[in-house]
Amino acid sequence: MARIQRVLVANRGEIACRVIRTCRELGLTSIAIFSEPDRTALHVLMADEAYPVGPGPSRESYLNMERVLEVARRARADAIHPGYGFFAENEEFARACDAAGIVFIGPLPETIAALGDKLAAREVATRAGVPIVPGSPGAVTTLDEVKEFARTIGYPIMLKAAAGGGGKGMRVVRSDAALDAAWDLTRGEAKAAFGDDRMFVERYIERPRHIEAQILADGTGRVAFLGERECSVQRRHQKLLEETPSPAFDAATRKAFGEASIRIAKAVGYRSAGTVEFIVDEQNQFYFLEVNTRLQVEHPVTEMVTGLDLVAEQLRVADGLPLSFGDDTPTPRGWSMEARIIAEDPARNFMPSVGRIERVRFPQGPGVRNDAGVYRGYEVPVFYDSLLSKLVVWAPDREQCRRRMLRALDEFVLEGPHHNIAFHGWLLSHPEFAKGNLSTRFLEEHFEPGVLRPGPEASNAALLAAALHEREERLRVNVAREDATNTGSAWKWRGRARSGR
Amino acid sequence: MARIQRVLVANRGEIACRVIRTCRELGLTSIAIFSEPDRTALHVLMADEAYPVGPGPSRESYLNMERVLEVARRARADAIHPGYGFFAENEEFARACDAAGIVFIGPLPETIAALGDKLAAREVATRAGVPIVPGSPGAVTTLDEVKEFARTIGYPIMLKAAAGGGGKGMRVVRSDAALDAAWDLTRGEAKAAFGDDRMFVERYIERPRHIEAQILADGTGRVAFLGERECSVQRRHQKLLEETPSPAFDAATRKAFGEASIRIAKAVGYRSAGTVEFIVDEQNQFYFLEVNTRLQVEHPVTEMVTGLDLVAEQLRVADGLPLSFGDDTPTPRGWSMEARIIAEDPARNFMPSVGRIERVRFPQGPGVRNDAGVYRGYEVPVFYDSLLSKLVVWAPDREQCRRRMLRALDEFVLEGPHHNIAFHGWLLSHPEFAKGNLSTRFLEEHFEPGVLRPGPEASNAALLAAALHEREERLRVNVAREDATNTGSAWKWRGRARSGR
Amino acid sequence: MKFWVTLQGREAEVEFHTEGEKVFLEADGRRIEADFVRLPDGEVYSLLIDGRSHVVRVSAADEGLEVEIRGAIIPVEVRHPLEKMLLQQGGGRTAARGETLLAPMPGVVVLLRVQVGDLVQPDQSVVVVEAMKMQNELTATHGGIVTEILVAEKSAVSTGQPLVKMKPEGA
Amino acid sequence: MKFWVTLQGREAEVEFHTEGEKVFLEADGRRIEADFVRLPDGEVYSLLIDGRSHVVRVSAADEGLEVEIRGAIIPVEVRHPLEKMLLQQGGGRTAARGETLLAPMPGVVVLLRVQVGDLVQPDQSVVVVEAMKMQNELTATHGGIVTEILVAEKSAVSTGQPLVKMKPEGA
Repeated sequence: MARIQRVLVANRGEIACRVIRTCRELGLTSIAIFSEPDRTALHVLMADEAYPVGPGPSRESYLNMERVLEVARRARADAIHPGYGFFAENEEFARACDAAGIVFIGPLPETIAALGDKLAAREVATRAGVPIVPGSPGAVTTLDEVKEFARTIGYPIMLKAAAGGGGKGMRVVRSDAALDAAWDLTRGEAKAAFGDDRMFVERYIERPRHIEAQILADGTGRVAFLGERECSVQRRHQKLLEETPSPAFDAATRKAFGEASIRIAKAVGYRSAGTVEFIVDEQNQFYFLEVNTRLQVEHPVTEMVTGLDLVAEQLRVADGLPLSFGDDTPTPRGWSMEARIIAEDPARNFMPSVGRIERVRFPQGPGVRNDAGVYRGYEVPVFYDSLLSKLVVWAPDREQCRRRMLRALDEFVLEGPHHNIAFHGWLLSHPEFAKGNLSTRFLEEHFEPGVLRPGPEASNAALLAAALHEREERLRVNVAREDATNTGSAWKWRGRARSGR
Repeated sequence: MARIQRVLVANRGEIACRVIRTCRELGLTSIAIFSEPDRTALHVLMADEAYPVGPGPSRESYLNMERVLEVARRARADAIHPGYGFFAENEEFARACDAAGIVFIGPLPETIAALGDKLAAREVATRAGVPIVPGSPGAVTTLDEVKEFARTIGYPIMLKAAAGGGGKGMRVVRSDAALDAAWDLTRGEAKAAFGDDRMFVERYIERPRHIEAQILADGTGRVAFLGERECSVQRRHQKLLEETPSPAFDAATRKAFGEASIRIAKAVGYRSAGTVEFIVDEQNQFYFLEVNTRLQVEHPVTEMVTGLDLVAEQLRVADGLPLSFGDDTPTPRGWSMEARIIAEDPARNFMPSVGRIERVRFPQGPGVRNDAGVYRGYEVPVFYDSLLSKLVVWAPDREQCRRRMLRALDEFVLEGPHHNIAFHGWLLSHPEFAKGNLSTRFLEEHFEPGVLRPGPEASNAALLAAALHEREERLRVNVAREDATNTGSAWKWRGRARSGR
Repeated sequence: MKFWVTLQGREAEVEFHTEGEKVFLEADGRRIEADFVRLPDGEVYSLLIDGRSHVVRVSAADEGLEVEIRGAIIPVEVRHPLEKMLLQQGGGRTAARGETLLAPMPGVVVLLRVQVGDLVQPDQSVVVVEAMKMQNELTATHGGIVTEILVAEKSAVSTGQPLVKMKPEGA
Repeated sequence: MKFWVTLQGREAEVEFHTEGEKVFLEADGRRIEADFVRLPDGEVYSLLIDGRSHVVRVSAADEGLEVEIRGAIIPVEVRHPLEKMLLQQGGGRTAARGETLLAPMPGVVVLLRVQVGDLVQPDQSVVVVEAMKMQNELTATHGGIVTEILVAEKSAVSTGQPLVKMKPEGA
């Protein structure tokens, strides 16, 4: 017997549409909120009800806590789904919901707080016996300390100014020999930059992978591990393409990885859906990074291989119900990838782009799922992030999945703002990607804008199209000119008629 | 080592797009053909190459065998995929392909011929020990013969004029008592109608279900059964909604059903994908009807639960390769339904509708697949069938699948021609459908156009929208009138200027 | 501004009040807050009625307007009270003006079910047209007495072509 | 009809021959059969070149035309041979006319990387603008000597607003 009946979705774009879909399937009333420029946004059109929350800037609308809660009360919402971003990991908002007698669909406020503090989270991991990137517990002051430490964790190591930041006062050291010089140099820089030459030492990972665990917990101690997601392909720490499973993991690693994630979740009495993020080195040793206490952008790839609806599970848990699958977690089947379709120009340093969606045709057919937040004619607003759509595909194995994604990208029509569809085409075709050789440095190592230039056939077609277009234009102009002449003569006639009076 | 490199798709609409997608994923060159009105059809835009085959009427283009084969030769196609309809079950075309040294992607011509003859097919089934609807082997001439027969197969029975057709000279009889009268009456009618009063007797099935088996055979005797599809919801023998598995079958029935289908396929040395159609009575006894020697419209539901690409398997077999899964046929997972989105008006006796697609937005999100043959602005031609798109959904069980389909239909925007989206909404919401109580008489028993009338909230919204629209129009008109006046005065001014000369 | 709206047999008076930016409606004496915006991708509006979200397409039809909502197409008539009065004196609407059955699509007439002088009931089948490989019963909306048959069996017809004319019974 | 088309540094002569209905092209001395149709759903064409199917969007840009194919946007210039001659006498194109860097989106100028008089290389970063929560390096296309800086750091800019003017080196 469900208690929740009316769900306010405190978000916008594709994730708001995503949550509304599940509400509809579960027979719940979905309530959207919208900022002024979002009046005709897709989530407003899809929801059962929709209410304004203020002007464009997030701070004045989607992040206006008083306003959002007031709308929730007025609309008699009995639960709020925060999506991701905005209030998704905001302890204060979660508490305010409780205070207002509205169910916050997510973890408990205390959990959000505990895991929001990175240092506290690392302690939780350590207590749970989950490795973190080896580093000096505190500041090191003498060269001998560093050498001692380097012996225990091995080279390469990273010297970091305790007061450092923004890449300053950091140096990678690959041998004892190099250490002496590096030590003085780095301390000098630190002193100069921050007036403080205390140093930290940390193991340096050359080519880290970013791999995360999807967990689902009912809040009564039952925690399910729904497989990992590899999110190594990033730019400026923004994920671009995600997949599950990870091509790096074998069964044994996956098992250890899953158990580690579950231990962390249990240690904090986790509730609802969450993601445990790890950094993984070239030897497939994984180190805990942090926990995201929300639904991830890339959650659909997990849904594709497990057949679960993660939002539906969140709603069940929020309703005090057990997970739909009880104790037998579905075994993932096949492979899934997600390409984030973003309004940006990869040829110009991935600069964000805005404007009207002039024409759009989403990929279809076998194994293809779209989660879009836009439609034809829609004007992408400047106030929010530039994710237009998520293209998700499934296939029995990675190679078929990769080819299917390429096919879907090929089929994807999106005109108006610049976008990264062709970029994804390059990425998926790259031999190192095909081999599964990924790291967070993939773009830095392999990408340069030139690779996006169309091939000879395409540019030849472009050349002819331009000529044919120009020809049609000139023919049209000639027609217009004739019309003009006709009107001209009509004029004379009228003139005559007048003077005839 | 694949032999096939260039595949001509001898079809149009959604199925042509469907085949082109798989060709692209397999790295094969796809070659489309198009009739004059289809120059801007989706399959032409999607294919790698496209060639004209003549005017609109199928006979002069898609069914113009010489022309199609000539194009295939000119385009150096090494294989032809017929899709469904057109040449899909045409023995002559299959032979012509062989003669031209082009691989026909489907069964052998002999198989098409053998199974195309309904009577021959029934004999194959009988020899393979697969039941067919019990009936008198030949004409019955005396009442006693009929009574004898009725005793063996039980009532109700159907009296059928041997020369009959079009429903004339047919009568259902439910008891010995009723038989005497019915016998004379029906023979009388037959005599009058056809001058021939010979009678057949057949077991009468009150509420038949239409259930079919998807099979896949590599031509070397290996035949896989990929589960059944229930296609009982029909109108004028046209399927409207299909699902797999069938809510009528238990594991035992399914096993027997699969084995029966495999026996038939093996009996004719079947190759490629095929469908064995059965009629199923209220006791879940299944009777063989016929074999469709082609890919079915509804094949995607099987793909959703098995994870297979049936077109890819067809191409493998055509290439002389074994099935991708060898001997371990994937076990179907979850439930899938397909709703055929058709340009017709359910409120006016399902009359076909044509016209321009003014606006279209396909459903998205979890568990949704679209296979469309149209796009915004496209003019639905009058020459071909009126299937616009196939909406396919997947979910872990039937009830979730049904709710997801309702959600997807709700989200489906399609403006221009009349369509049956609201009809599907009614169908999926019907309590008998929800219970899985289906038969080919479902519409006849439950549907009447009134059910499609929008509810009070929708019609109230429509009422207000009309008023608001009218208001805007009138305001616009007033503005226009003012402009008119301005031009008027501008005129006067010009007049003055002239007379001033 | 004030309108009379007729939809599915129901008739309602809708009055508009503007308060600065906002527009309020009064229908059947009930005050309704409605936010009405044209969408950028078609002849279609987003309508928020007391928060409930509807997407509605409004387009001109042979008789008055046609409103499409949730896949259903509903004919609607919107009139000024004045127009309405005139009409009632004039003896009412469509039915009174008589009906002409039009071909809804290109096809071939395979069967004429009526003759001149026949009385046709609403929703009665009048002509069978074959199109897209299907036989389609064309039914009368209002019906009436057949005054004219404009096509022969076996003849090809194009969309919108008049097939049969009817006048209201006793008109 | 005959055109000179310049695209990605490549220059080609395209001549048209019409034979009845059909149009043939001659490019680089090669004869090409091209079927060219406007699609009903946008400013876009379906182009069949010797059977190969392409969908190409052609739209007007600041300089000449912009062609979008397979997600790539390519600037193209199409001229009559005559226009071409005039241009060459005039000393060629854009670069010669000098470049003005425009804001590609609304945002805030966070850093000016150049001063008046600096020599800017092609693709060199000139200004950093923050928009959509990201810092974006605006780079010069042709570059040149900075003649004018039209915005200050921290100032808000709107789409298309001129930021920095450059003139060709030695022009």
